[in-house]
Amino acid sequence: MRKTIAGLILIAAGVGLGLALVHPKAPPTGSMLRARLNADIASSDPGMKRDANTDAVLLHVVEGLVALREDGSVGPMLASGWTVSPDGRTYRFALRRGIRFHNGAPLSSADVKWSLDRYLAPDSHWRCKSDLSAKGIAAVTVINTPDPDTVDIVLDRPAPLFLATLARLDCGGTGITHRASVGPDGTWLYPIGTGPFRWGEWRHNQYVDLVKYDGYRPLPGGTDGNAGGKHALVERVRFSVIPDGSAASAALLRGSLDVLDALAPNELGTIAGAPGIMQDSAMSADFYGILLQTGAPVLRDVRLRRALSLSLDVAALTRVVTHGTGVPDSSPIPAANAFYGAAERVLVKRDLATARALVKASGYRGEPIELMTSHSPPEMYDAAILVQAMARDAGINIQIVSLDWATQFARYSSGDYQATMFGFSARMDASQMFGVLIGDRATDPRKVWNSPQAIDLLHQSVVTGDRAQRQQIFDQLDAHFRSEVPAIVLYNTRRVTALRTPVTGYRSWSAQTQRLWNVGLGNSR
Amino acid sequence: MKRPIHSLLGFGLVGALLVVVLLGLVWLPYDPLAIDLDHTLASPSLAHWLGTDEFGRDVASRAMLGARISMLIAIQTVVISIVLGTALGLVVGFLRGWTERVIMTFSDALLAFPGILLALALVAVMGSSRHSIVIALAIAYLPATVRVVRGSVISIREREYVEASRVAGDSALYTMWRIVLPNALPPILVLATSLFGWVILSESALSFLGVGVPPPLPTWGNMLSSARPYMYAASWLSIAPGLCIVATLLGINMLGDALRDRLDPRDN
Amino acid sequence: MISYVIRRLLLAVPTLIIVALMVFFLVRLIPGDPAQIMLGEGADPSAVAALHAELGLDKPVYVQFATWLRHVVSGDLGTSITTGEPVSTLLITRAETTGVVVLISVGLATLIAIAAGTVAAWRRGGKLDLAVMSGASLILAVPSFWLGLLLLLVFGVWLHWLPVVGYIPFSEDPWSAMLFLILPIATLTISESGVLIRMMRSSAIDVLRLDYVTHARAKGLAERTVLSRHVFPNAFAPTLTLVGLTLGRLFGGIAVIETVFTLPGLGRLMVTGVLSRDYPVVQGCLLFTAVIYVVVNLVVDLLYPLFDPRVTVE
Amino acid sequence: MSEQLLTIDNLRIKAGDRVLLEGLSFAVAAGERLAIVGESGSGKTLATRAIPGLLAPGLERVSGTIRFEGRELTALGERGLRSVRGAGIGLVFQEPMTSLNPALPIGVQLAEGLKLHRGLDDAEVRRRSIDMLARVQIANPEACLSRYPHEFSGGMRQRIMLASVLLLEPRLLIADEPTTALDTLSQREVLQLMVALTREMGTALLLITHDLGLVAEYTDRVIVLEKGVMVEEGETAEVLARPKHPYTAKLVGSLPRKDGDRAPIAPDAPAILRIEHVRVDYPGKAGLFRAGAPIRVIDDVTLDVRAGEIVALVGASGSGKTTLGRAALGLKPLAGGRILFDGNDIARLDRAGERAFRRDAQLVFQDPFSSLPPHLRIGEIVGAALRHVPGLSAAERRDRIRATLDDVGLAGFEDRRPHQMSGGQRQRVAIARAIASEPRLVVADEPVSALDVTIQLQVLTLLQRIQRDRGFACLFITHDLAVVEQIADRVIVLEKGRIVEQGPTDAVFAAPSHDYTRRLLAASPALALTETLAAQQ
Repeated sequence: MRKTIAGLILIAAGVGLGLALVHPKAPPTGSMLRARLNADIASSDPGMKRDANTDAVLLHVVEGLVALREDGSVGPMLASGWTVSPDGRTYRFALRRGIRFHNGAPLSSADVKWSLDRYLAPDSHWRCKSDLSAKGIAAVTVINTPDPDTVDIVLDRPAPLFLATLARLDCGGTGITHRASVGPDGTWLYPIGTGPFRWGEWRHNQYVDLVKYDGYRPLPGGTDGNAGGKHALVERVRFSVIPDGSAASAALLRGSLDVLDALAPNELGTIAGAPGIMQDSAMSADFYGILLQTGAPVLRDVRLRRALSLSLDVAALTRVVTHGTGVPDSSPIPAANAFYGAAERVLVKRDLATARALVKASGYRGEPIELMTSHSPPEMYDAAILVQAMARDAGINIQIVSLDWATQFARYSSGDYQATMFGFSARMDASQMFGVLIGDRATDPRKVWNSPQAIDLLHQSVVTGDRAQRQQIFDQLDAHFRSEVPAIVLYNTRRVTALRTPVTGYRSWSAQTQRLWNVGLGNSR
Repeated sequence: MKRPIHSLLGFGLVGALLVVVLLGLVWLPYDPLAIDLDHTLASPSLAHWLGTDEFGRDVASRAMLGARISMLIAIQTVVISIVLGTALGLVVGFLRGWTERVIMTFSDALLAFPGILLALALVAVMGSSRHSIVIALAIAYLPATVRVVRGSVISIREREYVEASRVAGDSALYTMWRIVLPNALPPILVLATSLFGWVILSESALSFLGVGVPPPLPTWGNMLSSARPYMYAASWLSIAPGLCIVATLLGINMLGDALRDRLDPRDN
Repeated sequence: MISYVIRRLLLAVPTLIIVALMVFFLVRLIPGDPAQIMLGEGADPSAVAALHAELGLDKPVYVQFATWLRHVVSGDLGTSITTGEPVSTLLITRAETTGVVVLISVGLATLIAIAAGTVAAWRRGGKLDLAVMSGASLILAVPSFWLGLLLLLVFGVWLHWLPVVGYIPFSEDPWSAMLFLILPIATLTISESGVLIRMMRSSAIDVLRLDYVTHARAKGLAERTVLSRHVFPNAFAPTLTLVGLTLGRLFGGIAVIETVFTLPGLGRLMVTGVLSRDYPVVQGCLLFTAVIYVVVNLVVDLLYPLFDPRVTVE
Repeated sequence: MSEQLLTIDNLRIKAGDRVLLEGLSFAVAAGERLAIVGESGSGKTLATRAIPGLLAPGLERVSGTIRFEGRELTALGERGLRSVRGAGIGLVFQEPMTSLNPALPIGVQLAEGLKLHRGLDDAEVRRRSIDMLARVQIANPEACLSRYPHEFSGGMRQRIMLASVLLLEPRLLIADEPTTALDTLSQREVLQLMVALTREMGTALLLITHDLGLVAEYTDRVIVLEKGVMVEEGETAEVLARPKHPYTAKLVGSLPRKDGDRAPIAPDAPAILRIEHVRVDYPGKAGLFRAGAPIRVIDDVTLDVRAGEIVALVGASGSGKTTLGRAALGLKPLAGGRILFDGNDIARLDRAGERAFRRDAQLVFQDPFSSLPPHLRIGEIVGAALRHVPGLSAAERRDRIRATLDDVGLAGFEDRRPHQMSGGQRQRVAIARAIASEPRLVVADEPVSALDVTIQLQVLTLLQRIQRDRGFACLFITHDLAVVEQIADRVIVLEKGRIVEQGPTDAVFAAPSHDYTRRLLAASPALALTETLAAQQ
């Protein structure tokens, strides 16, 4: 019996060791650029099951008819150009010639229609399906393919934001994929697109590898948003999943990473000045701030909301929590946005005297105000601590409710809070930035600002194509926002990317996404 | 064996800790919650012995206040866990039978639950606050306490003086309370000291995973976890609370050893 | 013996069912909605509802439980809500990482504990004993993740000896994998050896008092033979139990270490599962670790007679 | 007598500042059998450990020389000592349960010494091992080699131990209380084997014991130790018959003696305790879905204990006598039969009846160290049963406690705690606790077997006096027939859970009818010695 057990253990150990020795090592070939993701991608299906990481990775593989330019405008991608019918409802796209999918199949209008139909199908989870529906900016009524190089898309009403929507990152750039991306039973396999890199290997929670697509036909010019000329300068790109910020910085310092995008501000100290490390950065078109429930007890009083706003030294707060990278901002329109004008530029200054007076006038007696926050991102946590300390000076008693992100998000989504720290990622259009705040709370509890005037102004901004007119609308909205204080905007972030010195050609972008085309490794390892 | 050096060191460390906690009740170098955005991440100096943190708060003051809060959490958790665990362990170990089977099945199930994950989930359910951390950790450590108490009760139950109590006509409750419990106490006391250390470690691990005591109150655990990003740039931030934890645990464990040596009948 | 194994496994069924029940309801008690989290900040409410229906989250909880249990019994642990991978695949790949780290660490820690503990007991009260016990006490006082960070700082960042991040599956290339695993294994080995050393020392002290040790010496045996043949096997049995408990605990519990070293292990899978409310993953993980816990304890009990023939498994 | 094999001169051993052994000197000739006698704490074990240099850490030999076969052992290094250990001097310990390594098969443990000292090959080692096991009368010695110690009983293990030591053919065998932990029957067998084998091999025997019976029967010469000092030395027969030192006299006088003047119990005295067809089972090993087959420990026992009577319940270990005693007090569930106390079935008592029963029936335990709760004061311990006496005021209770303690010779001990007292004092406390509530029945479970001989006599005498004064009935459980002869009116012999013989003590001792009783009587060295001494006087 004893012998048997001992024997079994020995055998098991032997088999284990044997198995361990059998597998040979497969060395990677060619030059590899190593970048970091702070979480694994959600899927390989563009715009379907997604998050920012997913968008960033997949936009190396797939391309849409149009794409966002560096400045937030829309430029051609798979379409060489387009025309809009006089009624503003029909868009005609001319496809570029000679483009082939990664599997060698030529791109035709039928592929475009197949992809769009798939996005708009009833059972699709496409992120932008609701935008392109009757409830959204306009519904797609029909897609025609008069010839292999032409696509007509007909809408139910004119929509100035139609192209911008197609180009949106969170829509997956409305990337066009070959039908072989889907298996015979309709399940998604992997993306066969037209981008400068083709799909390599996805090791869940470890890495996503993309491989240079030799048959890529670049547009003329250099890096320009998701548009412009794209060249794969390395054989392979590896996005490693490294959730922990400190671990990622350590990896960069150690030389196990080449590109560390979205460096957490509190990691800057670690990276700054380290030998062999450079930085590149761009303002993000996002904003971070405090959402206030205008219907909640205590905060119902606009005087208290104003007092809170006036108690904050936004500039100092921004400097500390973003470690000098962020830009203090008081308007929902981010500094990187084209509509960030003179009115939006004005910062709310700390004014403790007025704040105290307002507090007194509101009859507030130190009732605790719960401020929800989480560690996602870490700066929000720090900002909450500073808001608490600064508001204390004005006699406002804030209690921090620290939650995990999922709980905070659930409570945000159901409007179950008094005040919450919150950030909105980059949306390239100013209407979208206001749109995250404005709406009817009764039907969408996520919205904090249900002023009819604001709702009306927001609607006008969407149906108007004229730039000057829109600027005027946004200035009005901004003024209204500052007097009502349904939220307090604190800052826009700067997206800092740390790079190892061999890396060339990297450009940060306000759209908050890393782009590894046109990026090379100076001296090949 | 007596290790006089160890127990002396234990008393010294725990004594020093108590002095710090008591001193912190009446005096702290700075307001540990006051931010000073002009002096963030200052390295240790005469003005700030242990430097300042990312909001310019005085690390020494925070470590002193943190000592109090960490202690409080540890004491509350240990008391709850030991009291509940002792009650359950006593009943289960003394009565045996189906009560034991039911309670031990639950206890085993809890034991099979990774402790830190259980605490994480419980804190997520209850919301992050000092009380939920205490409750979550107390529950996470309950099965271990029940096991230890039960084991000790079962061995005591077989002693002849317990039978003598029955012969004298005592009720089961009386025997449990007056005869078994006092003799089961030594291992429970030793467990309590170990538990104290584990709780401090677990609290810091929970903070590390992002569900510690909410700000602005400092604990050594959340100081350590918020210092993590500055590990390379401002190492004093992680070293101060880290050393506090190490020194406290060292002291407590050595006291526990001294206690164990004293209570160990073999050495008397 | 086989009937014993079967009996033990059957006896574990109630425990496992309780674990399953607890975890199932516990994760659903946590506020937060997996569908919402997945679809992100600006998602359309109708899309959230559709996803709910697709995931079966719109049904009453007891129906969900029954469905899940039925699938589990037929060997299907479901698919992850966030990644869409089968939970069983996730578990196997992640368990490999954790398993390698935990098994090697605990193995090393046990070897260290046997040597250091026996020698300390043998030289009880001497300088060597004092040194060993001081070391063990210090180890017990250091938070493991802090130790990990310090090691990372020293060996990864300052000395550049070892990679700081990254991972190669053990089954793919064990030698390269080891390079990434050295630091986590070192951290875990050190922090787990403290308790084991103390345990080994105290049971070796107990054994050294016993007559058969004196008897062995009275036969004229050398001290080395006395320690290795007469003290070690008997002193090791209680330590073995502790090793079993440690293994069971660590399989689900090295989330913190995995976070420090960014290892794709079970612990991190569970923590991210809880944080993203990925119900099937959390349920699968906990059931898995509970099964491991039961099995490890069973294996320890089966091994026990090797060291203490008085114990029989029947 | 030939040249001296071992000569010890002026051996002193200290533990810290405490002197444990003071100037011990003696010699052992080759082939001689010498006994060292003393009570616990006399230093007799220390002396034997000091000879092969195996003192426990913390103990120190301050002075003295130990010569063995002409070599000075204290001058040998560790290496030199190792060559003497085992090969020259063999050691057998008291506790067979811990003296063999439980993790190694018997064969390995036997072979170790042979390989080390004799350098024999495996086949020869095996042959000799089997041969030696056969000589110590182990059945199937070949199979024994691959078995583990736990598979053997205490007596068997002690034989294996003996085999393992004698295998090396040492010139001196030191046996430290080798049979104290064994029951009467195996005690005799092991000792006889030991004497026979040493005589055959010409090995000298140093027997350490507290049992004068063994000394008388098996040794030539005796040394008496009292608290680390040798008080007497001489030929065994001479020392026992005419002790010179008062301590030796006290030891000899402590042997149980028949008490002639016990008043006979009236034949019509009422039965206070009646055990009828009682059966007690222990649960067997459980299967998967069924409880295991129970093991019967008491099988259909019927007996009476009459008021004022002392009934001895005798049997070897494992005979079930302790279980029966517990069952009589309602402490073990019965598998059959019933127990009547005062004519009432104790399983069917109401609350008040239960309380009265607990007051009227008490128990004295064997081990005074584990039977007193260590955290309570003596007063509280003695007063435990009094808490349940109705209508007793606190003052009355204190008085009763004081009076009871007076009665057992512990006046003024109320506030002490058990650990501050000696074993004999503790056993007096245990007796006080049992009699405080003025019970009508006391079950005494081996009440003196854990005590030193001189204390045994005191406690036994005390118990006897109190019983006579208070007149309670007593069920006296023991394995020691000398004690039975001293105090019991009636004796009941139990073997494997069944009564094999019962009757008046004199009658049973004079003419045992059952074979088991006869073997018990024959194996009792103390009884033999008592009779020898009585005959000499």
